[in-house]
Amino acid sequence: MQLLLNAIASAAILAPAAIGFTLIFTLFRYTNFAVGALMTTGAFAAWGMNELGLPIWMGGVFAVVFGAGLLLASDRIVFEPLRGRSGGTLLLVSIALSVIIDNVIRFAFGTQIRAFDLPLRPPLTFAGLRFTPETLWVIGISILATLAVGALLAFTRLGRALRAVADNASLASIRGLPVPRIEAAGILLAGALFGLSGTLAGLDLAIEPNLSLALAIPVIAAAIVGGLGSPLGAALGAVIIGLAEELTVAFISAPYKGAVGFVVIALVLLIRPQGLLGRPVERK
Amino acid sequence: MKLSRRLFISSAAVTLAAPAYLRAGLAQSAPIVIGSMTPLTGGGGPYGPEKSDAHRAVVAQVNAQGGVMGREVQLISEDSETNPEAAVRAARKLIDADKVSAILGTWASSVSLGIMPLCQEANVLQVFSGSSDYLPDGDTKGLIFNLQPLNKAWAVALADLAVQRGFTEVAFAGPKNDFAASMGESFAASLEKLGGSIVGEPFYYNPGQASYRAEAEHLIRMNPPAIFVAGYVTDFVPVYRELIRGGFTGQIITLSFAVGPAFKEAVGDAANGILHGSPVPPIGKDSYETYLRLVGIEPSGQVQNSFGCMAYDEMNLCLLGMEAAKSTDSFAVADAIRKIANGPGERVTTFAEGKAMIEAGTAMNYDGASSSVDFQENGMLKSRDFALYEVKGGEDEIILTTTSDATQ
Amino acid sequence: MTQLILEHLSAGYGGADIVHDVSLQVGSGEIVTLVGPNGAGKSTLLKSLAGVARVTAGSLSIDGTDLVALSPFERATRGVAFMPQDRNVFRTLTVTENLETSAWGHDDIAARKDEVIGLLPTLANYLNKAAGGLSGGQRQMAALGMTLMSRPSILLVDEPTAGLSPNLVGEMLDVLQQLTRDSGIGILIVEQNARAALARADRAVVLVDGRLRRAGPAAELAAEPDFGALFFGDHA
Amino acid sequence: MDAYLVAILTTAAVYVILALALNIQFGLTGLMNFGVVGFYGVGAYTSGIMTETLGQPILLGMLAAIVVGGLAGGLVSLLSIRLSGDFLAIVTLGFAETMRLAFNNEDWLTRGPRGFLIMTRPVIDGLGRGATAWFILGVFVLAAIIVFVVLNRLAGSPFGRVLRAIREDDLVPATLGKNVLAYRLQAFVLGSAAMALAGSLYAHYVQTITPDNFTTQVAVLVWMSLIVGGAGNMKGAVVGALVVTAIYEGTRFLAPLMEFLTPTQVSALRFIIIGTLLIVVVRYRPEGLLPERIAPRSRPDPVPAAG
Repeated sequence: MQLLLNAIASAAILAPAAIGFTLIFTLFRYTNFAVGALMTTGAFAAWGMNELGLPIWMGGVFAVVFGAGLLLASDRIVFEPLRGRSGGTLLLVSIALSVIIDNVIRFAFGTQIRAFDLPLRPPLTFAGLRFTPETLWVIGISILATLAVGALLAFTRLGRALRAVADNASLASIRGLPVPRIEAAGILLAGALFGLSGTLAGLDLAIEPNLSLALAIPVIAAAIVGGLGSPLGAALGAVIIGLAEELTVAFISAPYKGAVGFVVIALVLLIRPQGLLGRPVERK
Repeated sequence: MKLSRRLFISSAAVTLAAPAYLRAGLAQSAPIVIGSMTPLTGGGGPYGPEKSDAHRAVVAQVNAQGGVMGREVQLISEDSETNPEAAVRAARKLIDADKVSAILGTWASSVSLGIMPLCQEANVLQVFSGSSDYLPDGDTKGLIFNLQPLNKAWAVALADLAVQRGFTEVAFAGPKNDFAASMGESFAASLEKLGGSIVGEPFYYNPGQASYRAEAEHLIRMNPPAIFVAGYVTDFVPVYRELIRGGFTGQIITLSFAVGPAFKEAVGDAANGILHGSPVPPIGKDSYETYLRLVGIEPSGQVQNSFGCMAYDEMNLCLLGMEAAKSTDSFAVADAIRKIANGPGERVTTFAEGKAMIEAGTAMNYDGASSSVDFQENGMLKSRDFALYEVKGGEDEIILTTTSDATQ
Repeated sequence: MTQLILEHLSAGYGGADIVHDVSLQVGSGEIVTLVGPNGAGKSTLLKSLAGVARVTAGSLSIDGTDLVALSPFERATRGVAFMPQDRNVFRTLTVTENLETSAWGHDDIAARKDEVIGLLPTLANYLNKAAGGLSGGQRQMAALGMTLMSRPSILLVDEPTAGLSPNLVGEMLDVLQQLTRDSGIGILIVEQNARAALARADRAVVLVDGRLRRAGPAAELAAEPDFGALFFGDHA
Repeated sequence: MDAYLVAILTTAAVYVILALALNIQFGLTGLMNFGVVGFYGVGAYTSGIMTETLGQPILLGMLAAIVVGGLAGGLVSLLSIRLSGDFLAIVTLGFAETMRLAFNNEDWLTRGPRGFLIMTRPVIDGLGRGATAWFILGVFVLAAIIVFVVLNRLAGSPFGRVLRAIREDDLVPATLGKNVLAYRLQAFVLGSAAMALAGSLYAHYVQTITPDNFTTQVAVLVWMSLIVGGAGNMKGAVVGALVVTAIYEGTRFLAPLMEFLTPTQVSALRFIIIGTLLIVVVRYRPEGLLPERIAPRSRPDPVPAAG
């Protein structure tokens, strides 16, 4: 049972970013590998504010806004001119972008490890389960974010428009939808989710610029398992990845935990490419 | 085709021109070129800068006092990226392009071992800090000096500490890298010698992870009375956090460089109770404090820059060796270093004092900022004083110091 | 009485022009059928009016406002609606959502939806189904409903009956005719089933090799003896 | 100074072989293989195990590396049945990372993180340091030329034309009765065998290999060489590898020119420059320095490139 709670706690960190990743994929049909670096930037942004004395949640808000702006800027500068290109080329460019962002952080902040000034407290226990207030906060915020995005997509005009553009961008433009503006809204939303996930990861880990690859793999695995057609599927995918990693360490062998994300991706893509909740998505 | 040929030639020209410009412009007679290779990125990132800063400070000081043999010392700094593949390429540049006489400051044992064949082949001196027990195996020409005791010596001290505090059953955990691997073996061996034993199997985890919850859970489930975690600060902080958050109440034992100021700031007063030890700079010793002030740090009675002080000694020894040997030939310098370090002779703590001794023709014994600096035949430290601490009220409180003699 | 006016219009997809020097008008309340052999450029002409293909020469305006410079979604806001032949619904959205999304920027979405359901009553019984799951006929009806959500004055319809069973073809064309009668919309339709289309059209335009060959009242053209030859491209 | 150039050209030769191998897979056949480092590592360790643990001569080590690399390529190519583009890229990247973990954790075979000391070198004994370096460079350049000639002739042959057709659109060749999977398999096996050869050469040159030698960063540099050089053109791959090596090594000399930056910042700046260069090249010169000289894409069956 503790394993399940731990899996959910890890999933809670990955879920928002996985949803954002799927949003980007459904809108532009490419896998953005820089998600890890964007999360790290979110963590540093939140830490920066926290360092100035602001409480962590305000740092988190700043990270969300900063993440949104950064993704929009990176889309305009790097990905916009390459719109027509194949998924593979865009993946390569996103890896290069990830290297750049990491090193800009290293240039600005150096390589020392950082952390929020958060008192480290022993856990509370409840029905044999051990958890700390932070874990509750992380799970709570993550569920809130997932539901909020779900509600936005399902019930609001913008949500419908986003799903429409994701489904068929040319039809959307014929039907009078301002596709460029809707795409921008989608990017801002995804960037905000990356910033949020970055802040949540900062609560857990030492904040340092070497995390990007380690963060990117489970997020992409969660998105693919959840089904690249459906953003909400990504949240479910995150729980599955979290559980798979917990079980690997407990029963198989800890040093191979890094491979779990990849094995899961390979299995899903080979057996059920549309993942759990997704619909077959035709790709470039 | 035309464009690419022009681009290739111009970029090759840049590669050729740069070092020549460096050599001609700087000094009347050729300067003494020293390579400083420290981990500025990758796993060792948090520790590299203090080493390269120490090198730069010493070189600046020596040049201000007339350099070595009247020649200016030129320092070329490279990033080892805590990765042997990148380190080998950087070392090639230092050796073949910059023609360095020595490469100082490597930190990760995999890097020091990685560039060793290259340095041995080019007869380039290596002075570094590393603790893997495999380091001496790579040297066949007596051209390496290591300012840090090997894991064997380290493990003996920590095993003493554990047993003295009543922990005979200790679990071991660490990242899957060469440092932790050899530390795990030595710690298990020395614990057995003292009648204790490792709880379960030494537990290795994958460094650089998105979360360490699962690893901590594994350790908590074993519920050992104490755990020795041999991690770098980048993985020790999250693992420690998850252990506390997971409700582990046993004793945590680790290495001092994992619980420096950055760790205490990150974890706050939950750091109290941690037992840690390592070959440590003699707090309060004059040479250690001179080093700290040289790099602009006010001594605070705490363990500070435990790697920076070793880099300080690396550079002093190298330059004093050259001054004494009156040459930059590695073998002559190495012999000189052995005499300077092991003595017997007048105690000296800085390059200036040493230089005065050389001019006066009297023998000297260099007493460094990081340790008394006495080397064995294979370039490893003879003995090193260890300090063992307990974190109380956010401060490192000294419990005992032992001198662990690696030669037994 | 809105008028969509084309004068000497040429268009293509960026390469060589496919449509050359076409002039015609489509007024509200009338159905104009565009017929001609396959590859005559019928769809290209229609798409150029919608902004999906590129107008390379001539002018295109509705009630005086020039459309050539406007993007598809700007043209949609000027009252020109285009129904593509296929992939004309958002498969992952429900029919209701398809309709609501097609009225972007208007605040009386609910009223418009009722209006459209009034015009196309069959929509009512599969409003909550995902558009991807509909049958051919239902999907075309939903697509038509989506185009009507922006209350267009001119409707450009690209082969609405493609892939439909024969009886559904008549039904769809009747609905279109009904629309022109009830809500005064002008419809320009490209249709393979020429005979069925002409039967319901007011005027017809024949396009061969991208050029306007004949134009005139639908009944008159249908009656012409060599109409079949004309239509199948073996020039008279 | 020339010793440094010899060393850099030797490393460049290894990257030339890797870029050529990737070119037959991606350049010609359109297979997005991001697992370059996996095959490179397999070759290095296989060769090391053959010569050190089993005491075989170096040529046998190289041969074993090529065979094992080819086998691994065959297996991984099965993935390309269902996957293409960025999905194949992620899965092959996963293959490389998993191999790195295997190297790191299978201490019994690869001595894990401690590093694998390799004494045998591709050289005749008794030469001085300088001569050995030149000798090794000679061996590496010879290997690179052999790989170039073999792959270049293949690229110009009917086999190469089918691969290019598969890249353009795998339906056309399929309808012409070409077994697309078999061709993809051959392209993958050929490429990974060459990568394994590069790994074997590198291992015996560097003399100590650790799992950290085979990180994704190496794959990024190889991909960059191909994109900068010109995907689809064998000469392009060669020039690309040389240019990227020149830039990767050249930026090392920036440090003394920027005294005001700390070493950490200089190192960070180097990677920013390298990353930016890749994006700029992909955007403004996607066909690379030496574009593939075939008829424009519109023609289904491209005329064989002069290559």
